[in-house]
Amino acid sequence: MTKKAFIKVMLKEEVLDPQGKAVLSVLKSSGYNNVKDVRVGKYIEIDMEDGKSGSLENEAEEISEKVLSNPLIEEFSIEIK
Amino acid sequence: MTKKAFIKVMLKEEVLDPQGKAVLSVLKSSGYNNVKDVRVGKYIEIDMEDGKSGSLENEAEEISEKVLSNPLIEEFSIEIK
Amino acid sequence: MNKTKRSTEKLFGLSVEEYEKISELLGHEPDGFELGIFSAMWSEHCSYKSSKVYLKTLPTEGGKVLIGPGENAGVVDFGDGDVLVFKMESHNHPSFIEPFQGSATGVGGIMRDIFTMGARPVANLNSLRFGSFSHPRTPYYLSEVVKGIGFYGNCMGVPTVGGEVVFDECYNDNILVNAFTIGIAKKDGIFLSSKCEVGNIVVYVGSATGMDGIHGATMASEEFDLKKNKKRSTVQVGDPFTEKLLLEACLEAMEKKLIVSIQDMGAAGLTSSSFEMADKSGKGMLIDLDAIPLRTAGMTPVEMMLSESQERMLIACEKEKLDELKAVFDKWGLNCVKAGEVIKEKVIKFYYNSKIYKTLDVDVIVNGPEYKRPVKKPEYLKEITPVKIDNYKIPENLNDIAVKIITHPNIASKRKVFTQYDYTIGTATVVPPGFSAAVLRVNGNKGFLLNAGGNSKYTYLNPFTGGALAVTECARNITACGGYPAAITDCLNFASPEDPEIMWQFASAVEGVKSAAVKLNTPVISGNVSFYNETAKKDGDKTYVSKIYPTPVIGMLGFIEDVNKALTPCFKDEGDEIYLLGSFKGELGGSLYMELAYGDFRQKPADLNLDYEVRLQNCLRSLIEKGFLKSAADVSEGGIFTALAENAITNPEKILGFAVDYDIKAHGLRIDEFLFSEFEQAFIVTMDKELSGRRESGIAVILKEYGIKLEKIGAVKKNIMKINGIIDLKSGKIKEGYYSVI
Amino acid sequence: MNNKNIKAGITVFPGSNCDADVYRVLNAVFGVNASFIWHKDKIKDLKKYDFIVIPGGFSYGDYLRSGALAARSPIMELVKDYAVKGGITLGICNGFQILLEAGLLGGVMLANDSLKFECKDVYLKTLNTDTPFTCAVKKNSVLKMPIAHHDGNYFATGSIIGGLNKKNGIIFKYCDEKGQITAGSNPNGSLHNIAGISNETGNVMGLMPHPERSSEKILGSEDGGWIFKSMIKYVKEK
Ligand SMILES: Nc1ncnc2c1ncn2[C@@H]1O[C@H](COP(=O)(O)OP(=O)(O)O)[C@@H](O)[C@H]1O
Ligand SMILES: [Mg+2]
Repeated sequence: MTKKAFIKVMLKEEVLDPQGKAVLSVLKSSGYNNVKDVRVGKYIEIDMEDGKSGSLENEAEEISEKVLSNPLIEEFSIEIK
Repeated sequence: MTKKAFIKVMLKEEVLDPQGKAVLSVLKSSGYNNVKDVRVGKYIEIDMEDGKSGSLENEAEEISEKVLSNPLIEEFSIEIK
Repeated sequence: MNKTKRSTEKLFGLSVEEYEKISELLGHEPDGFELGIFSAMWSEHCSYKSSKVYLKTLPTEGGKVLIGPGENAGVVDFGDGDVLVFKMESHNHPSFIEPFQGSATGVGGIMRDIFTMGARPVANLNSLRFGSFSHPRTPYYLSEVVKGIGFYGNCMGVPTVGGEVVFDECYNDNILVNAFTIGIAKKDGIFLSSKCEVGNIVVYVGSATGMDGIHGATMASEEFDLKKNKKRSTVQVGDPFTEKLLLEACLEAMEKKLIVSIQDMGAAGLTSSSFEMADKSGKGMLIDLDAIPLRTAGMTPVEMMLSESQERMLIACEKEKLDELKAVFDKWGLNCVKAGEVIKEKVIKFYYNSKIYKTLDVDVIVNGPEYKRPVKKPEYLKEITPVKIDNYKIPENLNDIAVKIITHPNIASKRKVFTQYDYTIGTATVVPPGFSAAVLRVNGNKGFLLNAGGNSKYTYLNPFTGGALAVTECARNITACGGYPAAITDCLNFASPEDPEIMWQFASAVEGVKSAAVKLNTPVISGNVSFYNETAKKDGDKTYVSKIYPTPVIGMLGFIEDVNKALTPCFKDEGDEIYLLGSFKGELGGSLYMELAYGDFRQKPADLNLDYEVRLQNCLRSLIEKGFLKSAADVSEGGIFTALAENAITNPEKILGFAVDYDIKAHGLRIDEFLFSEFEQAFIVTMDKELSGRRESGIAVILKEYGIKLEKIGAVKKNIMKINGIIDLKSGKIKEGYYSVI
Repeated sequence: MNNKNIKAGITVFPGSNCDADVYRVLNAVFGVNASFIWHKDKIKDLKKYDFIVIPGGFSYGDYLRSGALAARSPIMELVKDYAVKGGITLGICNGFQILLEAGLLGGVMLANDSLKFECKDVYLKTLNTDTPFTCAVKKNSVLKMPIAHHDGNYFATGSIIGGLNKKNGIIFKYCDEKGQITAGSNPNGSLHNIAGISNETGNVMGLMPHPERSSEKILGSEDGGWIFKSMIKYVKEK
């Protein structure tokens, strides 16, 4: 059966997010003054075939940790549907 | 009151996703053979001050459409918490 | 079908007459598939139906030209067994719709044209036109287009070494993105699309086919599901990473002699590549649509045929070599599938669902209409007369105007643009962007020069002069570096050819290009025509059509034997003497000065003397080759003031200035005519003070030989800019302004 | 220069694009016997090479994060093994990013603070001339080299920086023409103006600017050549 893993990768809070900053300044200069902060991350959808039960979660975890994110600066969260 | 808008921006289904394709090929060659497809999008968190009630949703919608996404190739979804 | 009811949309952009012609040729009304193919192949873009008669008049042979127009790109002999392959192409409309992807895929497309020929791309240029600098959308277009170009070229590892960025109101609704690529190949390693042999396997390589770029055609087709459309996108998305792999795979397969013939899939993708390959080879093909790798399941045959998905190629290979070919593409992780066969009969037979789906005659499809459309001299040209300068009072403060000119977005440095392009990759860039022509070395000290540009305002004011000027201006830039202009490619951007006045502009501009190309002996080896650069607009109740100025853009290649002898236009040392080489007319028609000082540039620009131009450039080159000069620069937009100021502030090591005194009375000029008249047939050159003493001997001989005048006008100084006691500015300030506008 | 007895390996990933430049410069300018190592080459180890260069480019299109996907490719296991055993390994630009992502060097590369690709000449102050990559460079000298990258904004935690400082692992910093390390001379926002660092044992270096594009006078600078000359000198004297 095919399942979907949804993985969100965001920069850690203490890491400066230049892209977020740039978006923020664009928004402010466009008059969206109530916008206080912007953070930009990645959203990854993976279609996976479910082999043995339970293994899918582990695998998504492993992929997220080893490939999709850089633990030095990023953190991730996974949802499987 | 400050609220958070979470915006997911993904390429439309039929648009080529070069990033997803490259990640897929690396995952496969790393032995994750049950991975069938990968799509990479953006995830944006916005801190907003809530002015008049209701306006926040509209504003997030407007920002997503005009600034955060390119309606020609991308679609977005919003969650407000 | 009821003819009167047939909407233009239904006709896929074909005219009623064309539709009827097609019905006649087929013997029946075309179905959706046929109509799709015809609409693509008979489109202006693919068939050149309005421009062909004029393009035929261009000089395409001579000099070092090996292959002229007709292939994916032209080929020039570079000696020592090497050839250079280049072309320029427009991607205007896609870039207006989606500037990042549009410009990126424009760059990707032109590079494919080059490596299809067997050449490794070694440099890119681009010519960009945006709306007025103060237009609210301009910053968006500028930043996205530049990002897109950099994204694709940088990832491919091809340096982007030059180009131009121009802002003008006339591009508010139609930006222009023209991309140029040059590649290098072995003389015996050139691949063509015309070499298919009966029995060859037709192979599809590269990315899968998706819904990208399927525009009006399928919109109007019965087969198109409008509800599905919401989710769909027809924008072509570029994947430079895949193209880099495609480049390496193709060159490897070529090196291993696994390819007989090859054609990239550009506009009208599979349709034009298959029909053109078949046509040029005088053969036919079987095409198995079931074999085409699809990104989107369930695409219909016509969608497959019209898709403009990027990073794909069609190859003909010998049967026995198919496996080896597959192995190469497999190494690079790319699709490589057998999609058909070359046959003798000049038809294309399409298979779909394992059955013959359609058979189309190659000649019928390929030999589209050819028009000599009506021409009419534009009304507005009646008002364009030479400047009557006495009607214009000299402004109080010419210093202010000088500053306005040097900080005008069309003059000011484009550094913030070209630093977003990798221009040093390839270890070949000897003179980087930011001067005039780019100089690249190939092996040892041998090199070539590149330049691209054109002036649409002048073309609008005098289409013939504008066309000629685009060529001479590129040549001036190349000659001023010490190079020999060798060949050109042209990208002709115009509004609708169905408007006789536009067609007149086109005809005259091509005539101008032709005249200059003939005189300068720079044959046209490739090019592109982009029509319909116009948009219907509504302003309140009024509707009007916003049209671009006629914009012929030239890309020029020049040669230089020793890149160490290449000259840059910037001043070198304090104390050097400044001279004016050539003639000076001082006509202000069309100049930026007229626009900024009087709000009126609609006057006739000075005529060009092409015979004089050739002598002047040859004279300059001789002086450079003999080592007499330390810098040389042409007098282009912004006039002599701008040329002097740029020469003073673009030296990478120091800030220089100048003190110039010119006897304007003796030359019968007004001071503003001297300062700001543009595109003079003259160069500003500098010489070492000591050296100029030897004028009597070497220099005088050369001047006499070509009949060219050389006048001393001043000296290089430190940090001051003075002209005739009227212009008095500080170099530091000017430099700051020059580099901070864009 | 004849250094034919020195063997250099240049890794090639899908999307590498400075490989040919490094190859040409090592062979044609410095006379080294340099050859390519394709990422899928079936080899056991890299022992036969005197040094390895991971060249710049856009490996795997730099998709996801620059260098991330290449760092996970099998050849990097061999590079890690080589480096851990003391093999001289230089990563240039994208090669630097790959070394970071592979964990051979500490820290990460963020997008330039301009959020733009930046191509221009920069000046580098050499802080440590006691490494295989700088042993021929004169102390405190200022080198001119071009950068060409989108993600050169070096970032690391305090403990990583502390470690680098302790081991003299910060080899190059961006500076002005006169050697002053100023904010104005930082082209990408990198932490402490860092342009090049090494690992604890000093045998692995990552460098953002391109020495291969500045090893010949005709290209405007020969300063990058000092990096290769150092590596050659080091190998010869070893
Ligand atoms: N303005 C022009 N001047 C010279 N040659 C041209 C011009 N426009 C098109 N051509 C030539 O016509 C041929 C077809 O052009 P085009 O359809 O743009 O090629 P492609 O399909 O390879 O992109 C090419 O050989 C091109 O160089
Ligand atoms: Mg082509």
